[in-house]
Amino acid sequence: MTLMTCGPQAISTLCQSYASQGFRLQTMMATDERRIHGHYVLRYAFVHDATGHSVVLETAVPHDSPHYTAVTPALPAANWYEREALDLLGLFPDGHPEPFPLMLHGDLAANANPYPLRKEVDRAVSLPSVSRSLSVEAVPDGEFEVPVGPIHAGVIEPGHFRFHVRGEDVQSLDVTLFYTHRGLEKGAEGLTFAEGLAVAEQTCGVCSASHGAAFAQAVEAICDAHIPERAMWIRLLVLELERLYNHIGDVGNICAGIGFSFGVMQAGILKEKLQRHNARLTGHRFLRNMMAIGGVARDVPSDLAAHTGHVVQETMSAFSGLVNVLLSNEIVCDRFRQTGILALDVVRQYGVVGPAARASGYLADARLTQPSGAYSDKEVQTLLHVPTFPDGDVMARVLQRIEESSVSATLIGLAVAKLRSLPKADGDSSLVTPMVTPAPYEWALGVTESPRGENVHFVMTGPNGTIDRLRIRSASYANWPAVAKAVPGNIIADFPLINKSFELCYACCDR
Amino acid sequence: MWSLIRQRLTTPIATEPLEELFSHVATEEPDPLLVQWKQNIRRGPFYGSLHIRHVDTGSCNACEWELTALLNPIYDAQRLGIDFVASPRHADVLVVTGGVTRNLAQALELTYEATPAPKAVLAIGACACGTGLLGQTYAQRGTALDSGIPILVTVAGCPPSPPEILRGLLNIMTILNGGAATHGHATTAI
Amino acid sequence: MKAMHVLASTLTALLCAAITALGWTALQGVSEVFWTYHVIPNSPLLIVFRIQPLAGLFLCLLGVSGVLSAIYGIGYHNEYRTRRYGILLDLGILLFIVAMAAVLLAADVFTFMLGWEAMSVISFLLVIYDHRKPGNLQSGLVYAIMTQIGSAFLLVAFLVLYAYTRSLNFATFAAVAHTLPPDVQSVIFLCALIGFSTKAGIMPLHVWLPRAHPIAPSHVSSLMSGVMIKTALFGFLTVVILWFGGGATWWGLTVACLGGVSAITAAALAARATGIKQILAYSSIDNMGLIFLCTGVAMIEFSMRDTPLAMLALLAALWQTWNHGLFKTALFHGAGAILYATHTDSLNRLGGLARSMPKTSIAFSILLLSWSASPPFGGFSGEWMMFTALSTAAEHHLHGPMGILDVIALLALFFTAALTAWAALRVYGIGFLGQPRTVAARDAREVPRTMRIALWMGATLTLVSGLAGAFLIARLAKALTGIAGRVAPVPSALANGPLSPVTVPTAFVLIFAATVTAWTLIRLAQGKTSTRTVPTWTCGGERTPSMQYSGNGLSQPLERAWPLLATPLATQWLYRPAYAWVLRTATRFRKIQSGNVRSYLVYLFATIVLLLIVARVGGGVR
Amino acid sequence: MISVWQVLLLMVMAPFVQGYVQWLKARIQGRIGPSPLKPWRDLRKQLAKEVVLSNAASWVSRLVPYLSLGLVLGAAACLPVLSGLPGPLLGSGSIFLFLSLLAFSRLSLLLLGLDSGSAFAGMGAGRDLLFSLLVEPTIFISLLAVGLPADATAFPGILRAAAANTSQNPAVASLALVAIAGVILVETGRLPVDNPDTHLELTMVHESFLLESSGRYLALLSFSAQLRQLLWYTVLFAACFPWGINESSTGAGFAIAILSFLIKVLFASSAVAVIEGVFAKWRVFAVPRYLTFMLALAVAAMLADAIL
Repeated sequence: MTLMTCGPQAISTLCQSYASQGFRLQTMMATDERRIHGHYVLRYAFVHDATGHSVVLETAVPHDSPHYTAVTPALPAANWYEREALDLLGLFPDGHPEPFPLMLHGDLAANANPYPLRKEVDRAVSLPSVSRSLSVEAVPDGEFEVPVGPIHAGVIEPGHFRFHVRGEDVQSLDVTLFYTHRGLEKGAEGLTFAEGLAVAEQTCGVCSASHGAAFAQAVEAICDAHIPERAMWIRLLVLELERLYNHIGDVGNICAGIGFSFGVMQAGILKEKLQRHNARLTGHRFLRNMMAIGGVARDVPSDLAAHTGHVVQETMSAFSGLVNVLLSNEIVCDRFRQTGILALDVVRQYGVVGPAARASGYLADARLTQPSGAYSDKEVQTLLHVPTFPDGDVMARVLQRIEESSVSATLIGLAVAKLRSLPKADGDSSLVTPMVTPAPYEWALGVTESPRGENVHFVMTGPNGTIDRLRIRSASYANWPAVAKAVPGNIIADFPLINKSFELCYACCDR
Repeated sequence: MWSLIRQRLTTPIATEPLEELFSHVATEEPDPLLVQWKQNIRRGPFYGSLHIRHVDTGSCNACEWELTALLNPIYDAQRLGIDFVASPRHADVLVVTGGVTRNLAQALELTYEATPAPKAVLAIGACACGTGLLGQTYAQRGTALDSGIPILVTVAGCPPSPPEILRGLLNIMTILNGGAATHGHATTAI
Repeated sequence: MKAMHVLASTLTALLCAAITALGWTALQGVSEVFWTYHVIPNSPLLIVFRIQPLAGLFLCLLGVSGVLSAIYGIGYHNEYRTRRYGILLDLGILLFIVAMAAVLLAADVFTFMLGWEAMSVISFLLVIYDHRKPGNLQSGLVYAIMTQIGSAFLLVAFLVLYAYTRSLNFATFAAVAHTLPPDVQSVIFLCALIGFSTKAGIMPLHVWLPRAHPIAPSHVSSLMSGVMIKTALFGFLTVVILWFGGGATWWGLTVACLGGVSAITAAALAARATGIKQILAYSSIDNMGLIFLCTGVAMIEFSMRDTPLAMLALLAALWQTWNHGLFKTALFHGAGAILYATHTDSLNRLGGLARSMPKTSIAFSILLLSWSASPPFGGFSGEWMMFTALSTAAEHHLHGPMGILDVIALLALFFTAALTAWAALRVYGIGFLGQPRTVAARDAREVPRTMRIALWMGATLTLVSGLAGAFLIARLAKALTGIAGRVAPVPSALANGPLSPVTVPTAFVLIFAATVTAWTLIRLAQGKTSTRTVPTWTCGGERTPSMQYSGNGLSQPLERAWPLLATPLATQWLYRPAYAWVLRTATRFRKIQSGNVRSYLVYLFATIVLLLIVARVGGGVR
Repeated sequence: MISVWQVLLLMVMAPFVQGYVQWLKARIQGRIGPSPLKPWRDLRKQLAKEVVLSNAASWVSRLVPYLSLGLVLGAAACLPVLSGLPGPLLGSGSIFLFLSLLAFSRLSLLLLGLDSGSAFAGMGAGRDLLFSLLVEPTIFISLLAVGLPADATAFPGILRAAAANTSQNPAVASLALVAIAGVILVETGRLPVDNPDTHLELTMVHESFLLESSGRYLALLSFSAQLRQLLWYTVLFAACFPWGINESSTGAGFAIAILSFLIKVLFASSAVAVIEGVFAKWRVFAVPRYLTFMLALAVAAMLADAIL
């Protein structure tokens, strides 16, 4: 990893030069380091997906005049990060094209916003309740807006979509998110790493394991610790199980978007069976409480591992039957093809990650580019044939998930074999490498590939082994802006399908 | 197409009996909730017809997945006449998940207002029940219990399992049928 | 000033009442000349009036529409009160009605053409009454040009007839026209078709109609759409049925095809236009199309000597003429009420009127239901009659080529009905329901009482003609028996259909009873359950007027699914090239184009005088 | 009198048919599913609930629930269900009156949807209008194709024509059958045209009009929809499967008529459930293509009349 420092006015140019070399903006961290250095710090993390090379560009933003040159005009991917830094820390991106509140809804005038992530502000500081001003935008004659959300029909997380339409054809789509912004990062400040791990796992209900692993990896990187081999493989097993149940559940959800009840119900059964097995394996249906700093919290005995392999095999054979039915149905294929095309340009521009990027022909997978733990194992790397599809439509994203599930199943098979061949754990303590208390104000990034794409956790230590700053960038955060770009040109009735084909999570985006 | 039709017509029933599902949750034998439900299925307007509207007030998506799981063939909440509906106007029960974030407080109020009486609110999950990991922050209240919306039944758990949620719904069905006041009724925990 | 204006309107109303009485008399089967006046002694230039059964229906329509418009005009006049020549509008309407009556009563060519031209000129002047609004003058000129082209063809038809019969008298034409050589008959037919269908708004000669009707003051639009375009039908029926007895089979075929195409195309255009008056104007074209379709079928049946079927089709055409005239008159009054209240008639700028002007809106909804052929209103009765005529014809010719034609005609009828329902729903659902989209719509208030009275009278009349349809059709049928020289009883097999005097009232009572019973039962069972009012559900967010579905939005699926249906084909393929040519020619005559209204009027009158002289001279030379 | 009984029979059965379809669909999906009585329970519950109206609602929202039920009942009175002889209550069963009443009820529903100004209802209205453009001609032409050879534009005549195989041609009957059945899927909002189980407002057609209705209004509207669904089945039976509908008014004949009607309804609703079980929903703009095909079939039936 390369670290570079520059002034707040030069950051834009520097970011632009890296972006033009093919680097992808991975995340941006804004931290209040006034107590240490007397200024705020912005860190733009870039990664080169072909080589895995990563760069962090750092700039200091003065405390008395918190302004810097916005990167967004040159690099649209930076949009939300910079608005978030404005909302939560009060750092002003000069020249930003949309300097509006992002996370804290309503008209929060600068004096009403205490900038909750600033260190002197209490975690439970009360903000004025949301009053959304009804700006009556003049829409062109004959056009109108269709508002959907935040409370959706069905069981969907909250987000507000506003379609500008003239009948069925969508002209443009505005997405308002961050309804479920819980203040998780502020909440994590001052907690111990173990407590922070629990918070990280609750970032997202359905990517708990990968968020937990990312957090743990970040802390382990700070402490320069290596986890035991058995724990490594258990982590891989859990992460791939998470991918599997998510992907199968997502295929079912996509079927719900087109009313194909067979797919919904069969995938529902498969997902339920996997989740029940999750509970058996980890004690939690969503694979929580499995990760630990420096290893894993529970062992997977070899009989349970063997059973896991069996369950996964069974699931995969049933799933392939479902896939056959799905892909041989003309209506289903007609609905999937040419719907919601995400162009490769947009993927590059917005730094899209995960299956969505790969289904548009852009290979970015943290397991390949920034592998850690068992993923760096040679055998895993040879088995890890991450597929890509060039079309970028719903069909591509469905096929992407289907193909990735079988890759996951293969990896699970490998992990099961490893767990059966490795020496048994000598009590749960042998699965954790003991940690030394790290120095304060050290930071590192932890990167995992969740079912939705790359999760990046930035952890900065505080005194006495506490967390000073946690910045979670989930795959959904990177991908949401791209959804809005895939919708215009489609008819409004296809939106649920397009949205489900991305199957992004709101909670881990909003935090 | 024909193979699909054949496959569909020969699909076995995957639904698990309620007794079996509840055996992990219920303490008593026989389960009073089930007994009550079976006895009163023909009586009371809410037996065999309970329509739910889900209001996410800032949960982490785990409760949502468990709610969705209620509709899969294994749990099949529809056999109890429980169903999710597309509009709050059609709903009897609001299911609240999450610790009521600042950004969603108004939406919760609007949804409650939009639902016709008699109605009840079921809070599921630790965040909504006030026992969440995070508690109150600048961005969320940390509980749905003091949000100004009367919560009738709470189901704890992070997230509660589908059978637990199902029991919460059955409980609400019973309370609604008992003509119990839907405002200010003492919160019952499952 | 106000008194003058009320007086003029009252006079008009009285005159119209007299016209209605005259028409009713004609429907008794009376046929006689009652007034003759020599313009120049011992010349063929006579003004001769005569009443006859066919005109009866049209006179009644003119009278009723006139009464409604006159009453309406009293209140509507406020809209124009600030104008200096406000009284001219009243006088114009009076003269317009007189001119139309003259057309309907004319018994010879001179009288007819005089009335026809007066009708055209006065209506042109009324159309451009609001000539200060940008674009209105151009639209008015399109009307003037088209109407003069039509008149020219009519003159040619009459001249040819004169050439062969040495008479200008309609009675002579009726006696000898069908003995003329077939080619001559065809020439006359084609000229009459072009001349009359221009006025009737049959495609592709309709272009003036959707331009002229929306810009005229609303009660003028009413009379034009409700009555004036029907006078063209009257003229056409006079020529082809009364004089030629239906003519050759291909005549009917041509008329039916033009009618069917007009009906579907115009209905599709009505379903996607955004101005209410423009929608109504397109709908007039589609209704005239349906009427011409039935007329065409009647002509075919006449030519095939199947008189009962022909009479049935003719009856259907006439019955729809009456119903369309009635509800369209009142609908334009309703559109005028919206203009009065909001100063806009664009669907995209309205909304919520059902709450701000409930009395107007309920009357309007009845008229819209009638327009969309919902039972038991007049429009439904008319459509049922057309369905009966066409399906009976289809059944009769099932095993022949004519049967296929009739099925196609039925398809045209159904498509038009569905598209009309679309248009009607759009007008009410977007214009009157939901929330106001603009400040103008939000501030709308009820219109003056006289306007509402006229609207409610129209609504009541259309309900009455729906409920009492069977009686009125029977009266019409009796009056028409014997026209074209043939006795033609209406087929008795239809007693169960629209000709059953009990069916529609029974349905009405039954549905009313079911509705009331449902209401009562629920009240009895549940008591008065509470009702609460909350904002419209927008998924937990706030609402802005921009979230209202727009008029364009509701018709967009049509445009996307059938782009061809929604393309103004005539404009694209006929008029635009023609216009380009005219423009190229006209640039050479730029000097005489001053852009002044008065000079245009002079041109117009000059044309008419010229045409009349041509008629006179042309008649004299032979 | 028998026509009153017919209407009552339809009213009692309509919710069951809906419930049965839901139940069978659930079985096909591999679950127990809701009780077939659920629609009745829903109605009972909704009648007892409060009415929540939109603040943009006008008199339309208050009138239409009752009116639309009245219109559907009126249409029901046009139909021969058990007996062809005494004549239906209304207009001797003219198909024009029947279809006009149903069209009016459709129109009133669309108005109800637009009344509250909900964008979802507007969307549904646009789609429904698009479909109805082809639905109405198709159903008319199919019924005429069956009826016209026997000189009938009313249901009793069509029934007689269908029953007397002498005047009817199997080609005509089967073409009309497919066309009518195809259109019924659209009119009753079934897959693959509309998904009755969806919660996604953006994809709805028919349900979107009811999104703003609650309490007794919702009950009335749902009941009308269920009744309309059964009416369409009955139309199909009258045109293509007249078996069992007799002209005698004896007890035995009556029993046979009821039994055969029940069996036919069972078959039709089972077919619907199976179709819903194996189909996904089409794109919105694929439906007009499908309907055009159905219209072509109806016209072909008419041509077969003319040629054969």
